[in-house]
Amino acid sequence: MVRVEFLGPIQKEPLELDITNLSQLAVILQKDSELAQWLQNSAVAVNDTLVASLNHVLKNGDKVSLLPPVCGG
Amino acid sequence: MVRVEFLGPIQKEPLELDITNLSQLAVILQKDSELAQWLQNSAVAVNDTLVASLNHVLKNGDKVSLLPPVCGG
Amino acid sequence: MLYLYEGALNVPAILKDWYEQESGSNYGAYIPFVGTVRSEDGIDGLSFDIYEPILKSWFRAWQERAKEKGAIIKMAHSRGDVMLHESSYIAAVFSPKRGVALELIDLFVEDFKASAPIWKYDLKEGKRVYALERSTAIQGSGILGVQK
Amino acid sequence: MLYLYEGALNVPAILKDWYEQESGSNYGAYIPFVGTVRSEDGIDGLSFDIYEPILKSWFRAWQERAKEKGAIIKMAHSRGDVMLHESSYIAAVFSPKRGVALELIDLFVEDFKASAPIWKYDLKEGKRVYALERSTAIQGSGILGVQK
Repeated sequence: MVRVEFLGPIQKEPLELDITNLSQLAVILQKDSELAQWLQNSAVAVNDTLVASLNHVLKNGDKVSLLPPVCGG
Repeated sequence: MVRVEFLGPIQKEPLELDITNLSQLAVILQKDSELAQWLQNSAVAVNDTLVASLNHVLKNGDKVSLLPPVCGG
Repeated sequence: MLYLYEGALNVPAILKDWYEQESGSNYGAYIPFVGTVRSEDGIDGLSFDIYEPILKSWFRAWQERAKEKGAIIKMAHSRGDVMLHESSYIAAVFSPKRGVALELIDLFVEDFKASAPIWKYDLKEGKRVYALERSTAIQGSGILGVQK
Repeated sequence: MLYLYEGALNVPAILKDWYEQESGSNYGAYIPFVGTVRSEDGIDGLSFDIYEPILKSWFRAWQERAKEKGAIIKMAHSRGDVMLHESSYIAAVFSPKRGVALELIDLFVEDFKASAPIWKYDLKEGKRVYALERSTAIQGSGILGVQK
């Protein structure tokens, strides 16, 4: 299972999904209309490292995080 | 009379001179060999305002200051 | 040298601590940047969420970058609520020479604003409102939104 | 907002005073630059002469320049002797936004180094040696040396 967490202002509980890459995650999340805006503007981290490609392979126990636009300071 | 002051590291007592412009001052100071290096690298202020031209007219009571290279901080 | 606090920062104490920590390190320049909550748009304050694991790795990468120039970076940030005229952020560079310190503080603060995983909310009429319009999408954002 | 002290600066106290002076002024950014005496070339410390009338008018012109951008500048400097790892100089910018503050502190410190009428001496083996090779001739220097 892969755990998916939504950070900061995305008001959504974590998911536990049986997936093997980020493309599968995209297909699943795109069905949730409340997430539409966040998918467009959020970065994606796997095990706390930012990733830039949907080809990223996921294995059992991985954690995927969605990071919406930031504004520290 | 015009008072001429030497600031910072220039080890020289102030002068009181009867002059009416900076060109006259240049002629007088150039006769002092100890001042040679300082005349090349010092800025000149009249009554605490920097001046950029020897044509500057001096009147009785004016103060001329020589400012050698600076290094604050 | 990354310090996270609940609520507003005690700016004088932090600036003093950092100065004293490095007082024997032979750095010629110390440049802190202090960010304070301004009164604008009728807010009562700001509030912050932080995602610490990625903040730490982002900060570690900056420490390496600073080290290559003989410098170090320290940073403090608030979690939770920070009211008007209180401070939520301090970043500081120590370096042997001023040129490097001035350049680094500028680059660091710019990248902090664009990349550090911290989310800002306006506190307004008892509500906590995400400051979307002042926020920046992290580089590489949007890959999950691409339609196949 | 120009402060001259005999000997080393009490950096924590000055940074605290300035922060508290402007705590109600609604500035979003406070950037101090602190200059500390480094151990190099076997010096025991530095010593400074200041010509206050021209320093004051130079500083006043910078206050005007800062004011046009909605910012203010504060500056503290030592006269006389400042030993290794003590600090002799603090310049600080307060402004509503960080961009202006970062830009101004950089420009101000650069011009300070090139123009402020302050002379630096190395303290070495009991002597006070003018630091000519690290000093900068003020713009327009040399007019009295031109041979007719």
